[in-house]
Amino acid sequence: MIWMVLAFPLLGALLNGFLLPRRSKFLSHGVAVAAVGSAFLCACSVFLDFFAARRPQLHFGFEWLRAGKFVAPFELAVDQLSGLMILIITGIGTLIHIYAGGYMKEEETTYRFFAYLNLFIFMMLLLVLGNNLLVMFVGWEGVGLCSYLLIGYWFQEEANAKAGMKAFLVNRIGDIGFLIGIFLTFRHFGTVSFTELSSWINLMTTLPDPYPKAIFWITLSFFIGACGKSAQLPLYVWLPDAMAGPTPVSALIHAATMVTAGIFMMTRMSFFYYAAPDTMLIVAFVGAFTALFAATIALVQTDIKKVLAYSTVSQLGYMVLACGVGAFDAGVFHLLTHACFKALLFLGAGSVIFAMHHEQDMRRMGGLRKHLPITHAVMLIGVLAIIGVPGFSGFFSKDEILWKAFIFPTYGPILWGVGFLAAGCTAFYMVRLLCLTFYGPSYQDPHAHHHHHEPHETPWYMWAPLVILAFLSVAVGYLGVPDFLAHLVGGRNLFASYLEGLVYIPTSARSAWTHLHAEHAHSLEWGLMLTSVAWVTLAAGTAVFCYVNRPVRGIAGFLGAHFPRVHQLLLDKYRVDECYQQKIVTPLAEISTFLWQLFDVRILNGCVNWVGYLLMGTSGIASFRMTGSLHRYGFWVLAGTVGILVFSCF
Amino acid sequence: MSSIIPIEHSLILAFLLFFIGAAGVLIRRNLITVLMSIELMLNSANLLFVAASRQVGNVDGQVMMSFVVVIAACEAAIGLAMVIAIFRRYGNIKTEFLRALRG
Amino acid sequence: MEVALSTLTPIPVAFYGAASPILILSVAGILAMLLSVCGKWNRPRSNFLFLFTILAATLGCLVQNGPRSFSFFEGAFQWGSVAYIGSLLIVGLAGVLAALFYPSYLRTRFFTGEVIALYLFTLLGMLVLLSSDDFVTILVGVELSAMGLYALVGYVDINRLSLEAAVKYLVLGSVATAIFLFGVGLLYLSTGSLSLHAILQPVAPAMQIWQQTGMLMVLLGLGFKLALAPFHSWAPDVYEGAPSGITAFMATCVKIAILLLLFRICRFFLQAQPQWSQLFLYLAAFSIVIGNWLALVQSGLKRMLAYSSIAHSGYMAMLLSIDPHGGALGTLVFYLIGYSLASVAIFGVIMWLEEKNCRNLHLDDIAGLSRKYPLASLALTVAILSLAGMPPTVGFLGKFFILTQAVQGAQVGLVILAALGSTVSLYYYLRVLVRMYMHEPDPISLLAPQRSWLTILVVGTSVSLVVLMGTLWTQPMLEWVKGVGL
Amino acid sequence: MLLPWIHSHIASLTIFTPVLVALLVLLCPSLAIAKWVALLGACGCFLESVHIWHYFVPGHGLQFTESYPWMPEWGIQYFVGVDGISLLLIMLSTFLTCLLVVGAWNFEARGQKTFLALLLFLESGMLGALMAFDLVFFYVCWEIMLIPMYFIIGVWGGKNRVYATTKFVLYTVFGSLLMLVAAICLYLLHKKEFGVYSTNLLDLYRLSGLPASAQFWLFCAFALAFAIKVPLWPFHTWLPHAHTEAPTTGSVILAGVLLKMGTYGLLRFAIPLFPAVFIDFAPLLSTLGVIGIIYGALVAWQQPDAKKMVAYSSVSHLGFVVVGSCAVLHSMISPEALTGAVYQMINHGVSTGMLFFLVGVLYDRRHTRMLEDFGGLAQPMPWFAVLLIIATLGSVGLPGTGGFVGEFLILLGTFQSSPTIAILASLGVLLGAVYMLTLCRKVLFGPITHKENTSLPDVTGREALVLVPLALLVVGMGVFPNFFLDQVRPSIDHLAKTYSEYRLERTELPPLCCKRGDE
Repeated sequence: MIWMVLAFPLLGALLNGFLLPRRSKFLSHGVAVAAVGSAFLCACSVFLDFFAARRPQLHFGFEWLRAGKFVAPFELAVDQLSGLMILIITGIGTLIHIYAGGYMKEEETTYRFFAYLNLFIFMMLLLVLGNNLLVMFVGWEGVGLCSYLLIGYWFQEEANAKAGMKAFLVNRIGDIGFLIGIFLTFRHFGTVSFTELSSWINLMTTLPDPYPKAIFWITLSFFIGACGKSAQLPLYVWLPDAMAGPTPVSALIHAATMVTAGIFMMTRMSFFYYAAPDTMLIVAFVGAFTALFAATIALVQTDIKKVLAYSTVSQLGYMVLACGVGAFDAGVFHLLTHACFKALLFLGAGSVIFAMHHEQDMRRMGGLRKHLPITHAVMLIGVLAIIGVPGFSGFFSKDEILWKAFIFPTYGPILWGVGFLAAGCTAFYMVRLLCLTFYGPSYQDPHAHHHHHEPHETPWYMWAPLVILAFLSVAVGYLGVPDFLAHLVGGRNLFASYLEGLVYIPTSARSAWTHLHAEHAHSLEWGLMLTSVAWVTLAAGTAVFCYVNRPVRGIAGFLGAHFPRVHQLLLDKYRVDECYQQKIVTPLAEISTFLWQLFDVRILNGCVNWVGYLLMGTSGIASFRMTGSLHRYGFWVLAGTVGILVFSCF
Repeated sequence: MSSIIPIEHSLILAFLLFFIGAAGVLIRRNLITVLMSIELMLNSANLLFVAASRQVGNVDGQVMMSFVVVIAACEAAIGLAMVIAIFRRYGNIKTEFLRALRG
Repeated sequence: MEVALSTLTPIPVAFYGAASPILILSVAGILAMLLSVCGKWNRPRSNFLFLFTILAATLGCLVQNGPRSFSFFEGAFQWGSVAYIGSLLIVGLAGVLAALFYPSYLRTRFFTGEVIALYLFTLLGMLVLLSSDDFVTILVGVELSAMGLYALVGYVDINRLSLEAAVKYLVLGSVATAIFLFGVGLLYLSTGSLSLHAILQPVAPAMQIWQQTGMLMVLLGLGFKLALAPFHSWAPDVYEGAPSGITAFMATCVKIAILLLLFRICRFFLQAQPQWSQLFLYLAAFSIVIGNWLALVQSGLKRMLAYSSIAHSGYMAMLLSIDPHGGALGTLVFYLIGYSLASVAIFGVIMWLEEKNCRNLHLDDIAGLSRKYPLASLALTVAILSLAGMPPTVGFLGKFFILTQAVQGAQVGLVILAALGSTVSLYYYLRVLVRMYMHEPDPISLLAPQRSWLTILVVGTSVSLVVLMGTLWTQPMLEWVKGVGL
Repeated sequence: MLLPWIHSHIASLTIFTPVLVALLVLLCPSLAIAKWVALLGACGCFLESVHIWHYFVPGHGLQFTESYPWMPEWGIQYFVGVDGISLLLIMLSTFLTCLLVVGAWNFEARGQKTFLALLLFLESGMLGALMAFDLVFFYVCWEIMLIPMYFIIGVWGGKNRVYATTKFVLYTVFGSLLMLVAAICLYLLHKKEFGVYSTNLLDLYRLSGLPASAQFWLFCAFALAFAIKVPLWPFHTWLPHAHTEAPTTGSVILAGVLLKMGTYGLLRFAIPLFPAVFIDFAPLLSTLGVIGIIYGALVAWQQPDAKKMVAYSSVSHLGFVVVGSCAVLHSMISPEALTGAVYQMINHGVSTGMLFFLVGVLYDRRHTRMLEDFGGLAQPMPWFAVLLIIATLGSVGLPGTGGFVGEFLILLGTFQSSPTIAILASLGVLLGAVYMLTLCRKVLFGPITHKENTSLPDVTGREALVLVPLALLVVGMGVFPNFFLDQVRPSIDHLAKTYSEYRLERTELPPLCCKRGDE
């Protein structure tokens, strides 16, 4: 059954890519949806089997690669984590596939789109199911490839192609970290299989030093990989540009699934990370600051997808923060909720863009509520979910993370504070987005070629997925109600208990993580919760006050007037891209040109040729000295004789 | 029995003749003279043979000498034939004109 | 009186058998001269008929003699394996070359009876110098061949350069002869004998210096004939000026004769004065450098080949510098055979191309040759590659054996020099291929030569031999050389 | 019976089939027939190599050996055999040649017959060099390879072809003549130690008493020859010219097999013959390899000429192979790295060969290779785009393509011995992606800048016949590496573990009846 989960998307990809006739859009769409849908069904049954057994299940395929002492079987593992992930991937994947059919209606080459999309699903499944680092890495780079292809789907624009390339390369940097992690792991443990590694870690209690340097380096290099994939500082730069791809792609790959691979991977290897507190601290801080950093940029962006992109980066920051403070379950829970509401938001934005005929600038929108009632409703739910309004899923997951951060023994409050600020920003920019898009008067550009016909609601097969996602982004939250709330109704945090078997702290590292299970006064927890709720409300209120029924200029002018520098800086996204370009890419290009044109052609090649020229030149001169004079020849003969005589007699 | 000329003398003379001949070959620009100088070199060898045969006390050297004389004669014959041909071709017998082959 | 008569010993009958090749050649030479005087016999075809029959007869006698060793007149006539194989090769090659002359003969008034006579006398000289341990006979042989060559080079001024070449050759050659003779004289003075064996006898300490000087002068005089640097200066001019056929003759037969003679002499000399192996070490190194280096810029085909032949003399002289008692002689003969075959092929093609237009071939003349005459250029290619020592030709194996011998003789430095030298040489060999295959033929190219079956036969055979000896027939070849007793 | 005879002479048959077919091709009256003869010959040769692959028994040392005396009293013989190190390369050579004959099918130029004949002649040379276990015979084949390549580049090449081909030959011969001298020394040292002449490699492996200084110089000579062939930085300067000027077929075969001869020679000769010196040189070699990796990648990045870009990428890729074969970890080569190196040779042959062929496809259509003349080709030539992307991915070593397996194993093994080298080399992985994706982007994506590009015909059936198998191979080698590695692993491990006193036993002919898996 598990193999079917993998087989269907691959089959769909091959059919769409190579075998099927390419003209019929309906056919390609249908095949793609069918592939993912059936994969979803299989995934459900796999999950149910696992849930019934409650034991991780290993499925050995074949021995993929063996060289020397290195063995990498093609082996799949279904456990709490991968079981959940395949549900998310195939489930949300199905919805987005359905939606995409409508969104890509005008496209000529939908078969290409759906082939890529199915391939992505396959790779993602491989990533989450693989039971050793190598299989995971195959998926890891595979999804990178698909994202490259999909970002560059509209390859006729140079910019899209460049964006795709940027995504691939930045990810490759992370992948090198991942690779080095694998090498280190193999060097120190002689294996790359998760099951064996975890057992190794348990043995490590016997080691004198509970946190050997090796594990620090291993975890660090894997974290670099995570930074690449999950768009953390300093490697986040590719994600905003990745919005060049079609919106369903942004929803599926750059919000719901692929970008969370980093968190997934760290959770998979939580046993390692627990054993390396130093790395954990780095992880926590990177996560926290990414959250804030991206959120601040999102405050002023005007492109609706850009706002969502930065919000994704920020939310990923939360998840990484969660991993950093050792609350992997909270991280994964936020991953789950975020997958629902961010997919929802992106698809909603997609509908807006679709309705506005690919207009993405929010300043040209406004007052769409009456044109797009359903979209408006679901977007509203999504926004409430993400800003963490009590009762919505985001509330539970995000507060759990903030709480775990707060009780983190080292710098806990600081981490919490950063996350807290980020939460405020999130509330502000999401509400801003909502207001600018749906409320107030319409600011459509009258000169746009399509001003004469009104934006209209999307067809049913585009809004139906939205509704489902909206429902999920409310409901999912109740899986992970924090214990202290659950106790009120005599329940407990279902999600945490579900993950228990997976996220466990190796005995050697117990001492460092006692706080996770320590008892705290509920008052403190209540206090924090209420504070954040109040803070979110405040931020949201400000946003409403600023943007509802106000000309956009108002707030922009306000910021620009008082803090022009800051405003500009935020608009320029802190000029990170420019900095990279100018500090890294350009110098490299110059070096390369120098090496080629001067060093290679002139010096290396020159030396080789120079030998030849020397021989030829001197030979020419010498042969010119052969003047053809009888006497000169005679002189040489006699001189030679005499010389040799003298030379050999004395 | 009168005392014979010591070998060193004839040896030195032979060397002198040899180098005079060599110098002639190198310096003189007239083919005939060049040929004559070559004769001189060969004859220096002849002198050496004769003197040596006297010294070592057998006649092989003199036999050799007679052979060399013949050979020198042949050479002179061929050489002169060529000189004539050269004269027909170039109108004179100066070696400067023999510079077509070079390089 | 009767004392004198009694001392006259009758010539043993066996001598006539042993010396039959020489006798045949000499008689034939004289006959040819006489015939050429009376014009009605002096017809091209009859001349060639005569030549071929004579050569065939000589070969027959040679084979019949075989490598057995005779010695008459205290070694004045010394027949042995070296003499045998040398004469065999020389006469054989002479026949082959004559076959190459034949077509060009029909047009030019070349190869009149006198030329036949000169040709035969030159051969005679070579045979004589190969089959003697006595300086008198050696001198006669050397000079006989030299005289013949002087005349042959200049006899028919085929491209208005032959005469100059002949004069240069004559003058310089005579100088070398003088050196050689003077050396012999000194040897005779010191040892009191003109036989090679005398070298091995101890001499009076006062005479040591003369003996050594004599040996050196003899070696240098012969080194000149081999065109070893620094005595090479005549070679390019003469090779270029002489009619191609004669050039080929010099490049193959003369080289073989002189090398083998040097080898015989070295056997004695180096035994007496081992330290002089150094001499050839330097001469070889110098020739390899000079030959390959100067050939780089040559644009005349024959001139380039002349320089390359200087380099090849250098390679072969490497063998003289190491102990000549080992397998070196076999190696030398093997190399010589390969080299001669390649040269025959190259000069065959060159003569064929030159036939209609009497000028020396320039590299540009063969531009785009492969379009017009693919087979000819194929033959040229194989032969050139063999000279360059590229497998799968015999040239490579020859080089391999020589280098092996040299390494065995602990001359690694020289070997590396030779390796570098042959890398350089590849450049000018490749220039020929570049012209033939990679350049467009120029409109004013050669007049089309007419097909001649004889040339095709000869060139084809030698080329295929070059390849076969490099691959399948190596062993038989080596065994034959061994069987001859080298 | 015929089959047993074939079975017992399969090695020689494989070597000599192409050259005989080449003669046949030359004798063919018409071009049409000649093409088919050439194709049949190439395919026949491929089938023979498949026979070898099928009956090859992993871990049985040297198999399918044949030896005939060539020059007995000099100890020189014709001695061929197949072992795990060469097996994959043999398959690659025969396979590529088949494809190339198809690729050169409509090669409209003078003397196509000669071209095909030379191609087959070249194949014989390569196979001979790969199967030779006699030093002299190896050298003969090694030099023979040059001659056809010389003509292929020089006669059918670009406008600067004479310079390129002369440089190629002279540079290579310079190295190989020094190698010849070294080989002769080795040969005489064997005579000195055992009293008999022998150039049989198996005997030479047994040499123990080599003086250190001698080993040093001999290794230098051998290594230089191979380094020039690889080409290892800084001896690579002949490569860009040769590749750029050569016709497509020439570039493919050059990148596909000829360059591998260098690394193959390193594994077959330089390392096992002079282990002691190799240990001292390994750091130097791998450093040069790493420099080559990064240098090649950087230089390739800015190339305006697609073919030059691919050419420099070869410098980078073969750097990996060298690094992999020099990953010495206390007195043994890391078997992972060595496996990777051997595997990477094949990958590079396939993916780079494919890239060269694709560039050739472009060149046939537009008669230019400059990147700025292209752009947006994915629109008119979708299938071409697919193939180019597959080749690119194979060359950047994306998981699921052979390139990944090779590079991963090399880096993995190297990391165990020297992390610094491995990390620097993995930079090469990144840079590789940089230039290859740049190539893709500039050729395939973006707006169509030249209007003659709008109507370019897509890959034709004949081209597809060449490219699709290569594409399948690129993917297949990434998905089922063990299928290839199982055959060769024992030999590689044997070399890796025991290279310091390497022995290779010639085993009896594998029984004809037994299929793989029976033993």
